[in-house]
Amino acid sequence: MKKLINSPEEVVADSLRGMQAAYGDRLRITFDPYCVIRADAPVKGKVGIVSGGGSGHEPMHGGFVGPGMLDAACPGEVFTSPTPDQMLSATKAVDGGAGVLHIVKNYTGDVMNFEMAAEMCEGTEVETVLTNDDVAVEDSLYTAGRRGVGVTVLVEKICGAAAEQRRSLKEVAELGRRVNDRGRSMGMALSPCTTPSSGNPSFELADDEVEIGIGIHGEPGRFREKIGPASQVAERLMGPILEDLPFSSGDRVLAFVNGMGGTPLIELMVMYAEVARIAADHGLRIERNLIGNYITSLEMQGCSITLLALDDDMLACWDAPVDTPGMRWGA
Amino acid sequence: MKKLINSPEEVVADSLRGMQAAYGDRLRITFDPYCVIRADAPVKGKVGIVSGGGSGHEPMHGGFVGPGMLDAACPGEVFTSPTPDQMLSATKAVDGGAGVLHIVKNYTGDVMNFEMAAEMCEGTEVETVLTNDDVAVEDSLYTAGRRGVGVTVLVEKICGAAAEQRRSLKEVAELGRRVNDRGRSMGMALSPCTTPSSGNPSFELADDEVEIGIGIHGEPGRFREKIGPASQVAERLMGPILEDLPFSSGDRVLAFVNGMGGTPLIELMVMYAEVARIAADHGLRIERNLIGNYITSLEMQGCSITLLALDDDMLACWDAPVDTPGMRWGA
Amino acid sequence: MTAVAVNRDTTVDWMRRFAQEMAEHRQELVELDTAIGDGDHGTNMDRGMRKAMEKLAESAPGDPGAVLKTVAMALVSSVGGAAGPLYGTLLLQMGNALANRDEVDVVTFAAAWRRGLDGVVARGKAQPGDKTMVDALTPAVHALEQAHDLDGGLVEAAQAAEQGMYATTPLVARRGRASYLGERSAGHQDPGATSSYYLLRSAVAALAD
Amino acid sequence: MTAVAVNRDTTVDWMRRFAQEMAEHRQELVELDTAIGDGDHGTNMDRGMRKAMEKLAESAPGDPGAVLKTVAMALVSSVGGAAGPLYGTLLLQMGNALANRDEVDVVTFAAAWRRGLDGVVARGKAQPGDKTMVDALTPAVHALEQAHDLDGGLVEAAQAAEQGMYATTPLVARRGRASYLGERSAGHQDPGATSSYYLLRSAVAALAD
Ligand SMILES: Nc1ncnc2c1ncn2[C@@H]1O[C@H](COP(=O)(O)OP(=O)(O)O)[C@@H](O)[C@H]1O
Ligand SMILES: Nc1ncnc2c1ncn2[C@@H]1O[C@H](COP(=O)(O)OP(=O)(O)O)[C@@H](O)[C@H]1O
Ligand SMILES: [Mg+2]
Ligand SMILES: [Mg+2]
Ligand SMILES: [Mg+2]
Ligand SMILES: [Mg+2]
Repeated sequence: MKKLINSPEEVVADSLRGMQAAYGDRLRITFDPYCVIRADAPVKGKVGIVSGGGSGHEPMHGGFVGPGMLDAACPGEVFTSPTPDQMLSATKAVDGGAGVLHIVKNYTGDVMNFEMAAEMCEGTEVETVLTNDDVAVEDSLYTAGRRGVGVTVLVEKICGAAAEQRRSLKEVAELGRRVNDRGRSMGMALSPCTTPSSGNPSFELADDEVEIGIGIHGEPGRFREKIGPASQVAERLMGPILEDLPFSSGDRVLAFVNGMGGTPLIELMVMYAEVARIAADHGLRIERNLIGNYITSLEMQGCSITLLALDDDMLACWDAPVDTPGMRWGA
Repeated sequence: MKKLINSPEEVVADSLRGMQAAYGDRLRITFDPYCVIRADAPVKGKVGIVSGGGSGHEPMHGGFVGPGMLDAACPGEVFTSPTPDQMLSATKAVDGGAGVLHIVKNYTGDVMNFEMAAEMCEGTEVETVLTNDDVAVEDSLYTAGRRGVGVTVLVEKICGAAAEQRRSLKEVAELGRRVNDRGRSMGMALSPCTTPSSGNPSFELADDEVEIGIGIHGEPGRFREKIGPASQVAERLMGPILEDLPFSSGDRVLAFVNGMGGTPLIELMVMYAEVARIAADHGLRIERNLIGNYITSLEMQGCSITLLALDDDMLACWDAPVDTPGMRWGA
Repeated sequence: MTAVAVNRDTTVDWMRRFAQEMAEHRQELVELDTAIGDGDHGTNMDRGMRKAMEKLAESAPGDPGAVLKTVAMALVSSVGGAAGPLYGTLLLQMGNALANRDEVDVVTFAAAWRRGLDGVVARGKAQPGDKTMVDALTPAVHALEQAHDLDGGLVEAAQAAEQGMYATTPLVARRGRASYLGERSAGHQDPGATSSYYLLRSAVAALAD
Repeated sequence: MTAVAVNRDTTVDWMRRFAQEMAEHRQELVELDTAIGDGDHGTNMDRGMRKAMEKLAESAPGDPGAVLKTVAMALVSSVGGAAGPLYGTLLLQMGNALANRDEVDVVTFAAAWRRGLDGVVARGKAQPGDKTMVDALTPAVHALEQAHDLDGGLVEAAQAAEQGMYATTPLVARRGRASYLGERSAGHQDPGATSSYYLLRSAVAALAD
């Protein structure tokens, strides 16, 4: 394992020190417990938006804290969901009197820790949006359900904009749930990743194999196959996504091609060309796009695709200004 | 070799197709020859800014085309400098009557191709800024001289802003040269990269080795050593940078921690914490920072550090709005 | 039988031994979790129990219930993941059941375990057979409830937990991260069931004789 | 001696053979360039000569000078890197020297080579001994200048280029990308010198007999 870290134990704290040094004018970083908070929080009368999850998915979530997106993020250890005391502390720090929205990715650990936190948040109205957009996972009573992946970034951006408009907690939460309902994702990997603490790759892949349907913690996917051209990879991911919602001809969509952390941008651009082609074949109108590393798995090579069926409200919220280290426009 | 591409021959064309699909409203992409051009070029009365170089360093340069930065970029094949006809075509496309600045990284191929292009650009006044900020290379009559690396991104941003203010070609070029003179960089790699056409890693590193002083095409560095903590890596890079200019106590600097393409952001944040510490030890005031993948080497893991000794003019130009796929603020 | 019983000091000793087990078996738990999860269970539990031992040293709680609650809160605020809330709930509910009690007998201790297990099930919604820590804890609590004395009961409970742990191997996971694997989760022992067995084993070492 | 000489058809044949050499030795040149450069020399030259053959087919130039200029322009606009401008300049200047000439004799041909080499040196500023294509071209042009007939001259030029190519191995690079390696560039044969040898070898096959 070769990594630019000081020690596996210190990687989260050190990276937060880096964020403090880099963005200390805009973000307040606390270390006990770990929280990344908008410097001007709480914003009076605004719904506070708190997200969180294991580290190793940067820029998500800490990189999305700032005007127009999150009020606070709670980073856990690498690939380990954060703890209730973090969420409690973040929730209290961003409570501007209009309630606080928790954005939670559907993983057992995240769900339980956020649940405990919500139970502890007396005096603050809390609503939760659970993201579960990963079509690679069978959604049934006999599993932990679908994982929350790429759509989480879109929910954070869109709810962030709605909260800036001073919409009510209920409205922001409903919008977030609608985004989750209308978004679908699927990912794939060319290579595994290695958490600093384990020191070993999360799985093994042959030199010519890819894993289709992978999760963002190196969870295995639907199947493995010999690597084909980008056009084939795009079809493997777009097929299940398009079937699942289903998306239909004429739909306006946001297309999000996400890198898993170790994929060069030139490859993401090649993938986007294929996604645009397949979307056009299905009669979809790509109104907006997002291409880059936004929800990653350490140094994993691969990508995920997210499609969101947009409505006017989502579109306007997407376009609204955002000013965070990881996503910035109009500001 | 596992890559998200259709074929080694088509990777540059396919990625440009992706850019066209994604940013076709803002960028004009030509395929014969390859150019990425601001949709509203030429901007009348504004100095046109053209950069270019081999592909594989994304988002540089195509991702930096747009208001406030480049007017056009010429992407070569992967790690191969572009050809004079591309630069000629780009230069003509962005000539708004105030002349055109060529930003050229100091590599034999880039220099010669841009030279030939400049010789062919009859009717357009052309100035050239050569970047050569890589302190890892001995600068002597008996080498090709220092390589242009991280400072190139800063020159492009700062000259882009100066050109938007309608400064003259000479002024923009002088500012660009001053940025290059006052900027220094050094990079390192944890792992090599593989060009699509060769299919083999650019070099081999043992499981516990890093290469210090690497170039952005996998050119070998100053030395190899066993990997140490991030604090040590940062010292290896900051030492030669700080000595070279030299930077002195009280200087205001821009600190740029760049990922080589395959490095997770969490590691760049850890590196930034170390850079900030070392800078503070030297009495430098970090006024601005840039952290992320901006000048990459395909999927190489590693990072580079660039320090720029800022003056007021550079600072103002840095802060000016920029609206490109790869760098965006104030717009 | 002997002088060992569930009191303040033996409960602290139990937690100390559990912390030691988590440190020693950290890598084993990481490997089990790498096979069907995300490879952090050993690191999580080790980090949590270290923190718990610090907190115990700082706050010196006065009875078994307080000891367990202190550990529970430390786990909740330092483990994260699925194991943090689950072990936190287990020990918190046991601690609540033992609040202000000392020199606890087997009936009371078994009832505390039952309350803890109920908490785990309420929090995680896993049933026996879902391939989770519940598969080690359920038979262990049952054995303790059947026991007439603490020593024998703990030994039987630990044996039941061990069997429950081994029995997770052929199962297909239906809760937690391992459920993403579907059929491919069969053939691997559950990490959480394994750490739960160590919790019982530590109890034997500290509380039985 | 024979009927073969430097005319339109033999010049086209020369370029065709060079294109073939570049295709065949593509991987070898890539490997040489991987050792001391960036691994693209084979791909670059192969891509360029394919493009040149297309252009030759399209435009059917009428004399050796025009053939070489067509190839030069194709190389300049498709090779990139260091080799594009250098081979482009070499062939462009040779083409200029041979403009509107046909059935070229050895003296004229040698002079054309000299002009090409001068162009390469003016463009790239490399001296013999810098470990570049100049190390293969310089002795080759010299041999041609000493020759009394084309056939013998070409054979000797190719031999000289080959020796020049081999002689680059111990050298420390002082130009181009390989110069970044400093002392470590010694022990590797220069890729550009190697492709230059193939250019001479193709000339022998097409123009001598
Ligand atoms: N819903 C659940 N109910 C009971 N136990 C569970 C549940 N989900 C997971 N577990 C237990 O948690 C263990 C994994 O813990 P850990 O690896 O620390 O958390 P995570 O899965 O979040 O990484 C599993 O082996 C399993 O025994
Ligand atoms: N300044 C120079 N003068 C002459 N030849 C040079 C010079 N620089 C490089 N070369 C030649 O170019 C060859 C490399 O070509 P190529 O790999 O295609 O370009 P690049 O180095 O840009 O990748 C070297 O092997 C060397 O022979
Ligand atoms: Mg985990
Ligand atoms: Mg090259
Ligand atoms: Mg786990
Ligand atoms: Mg090369």
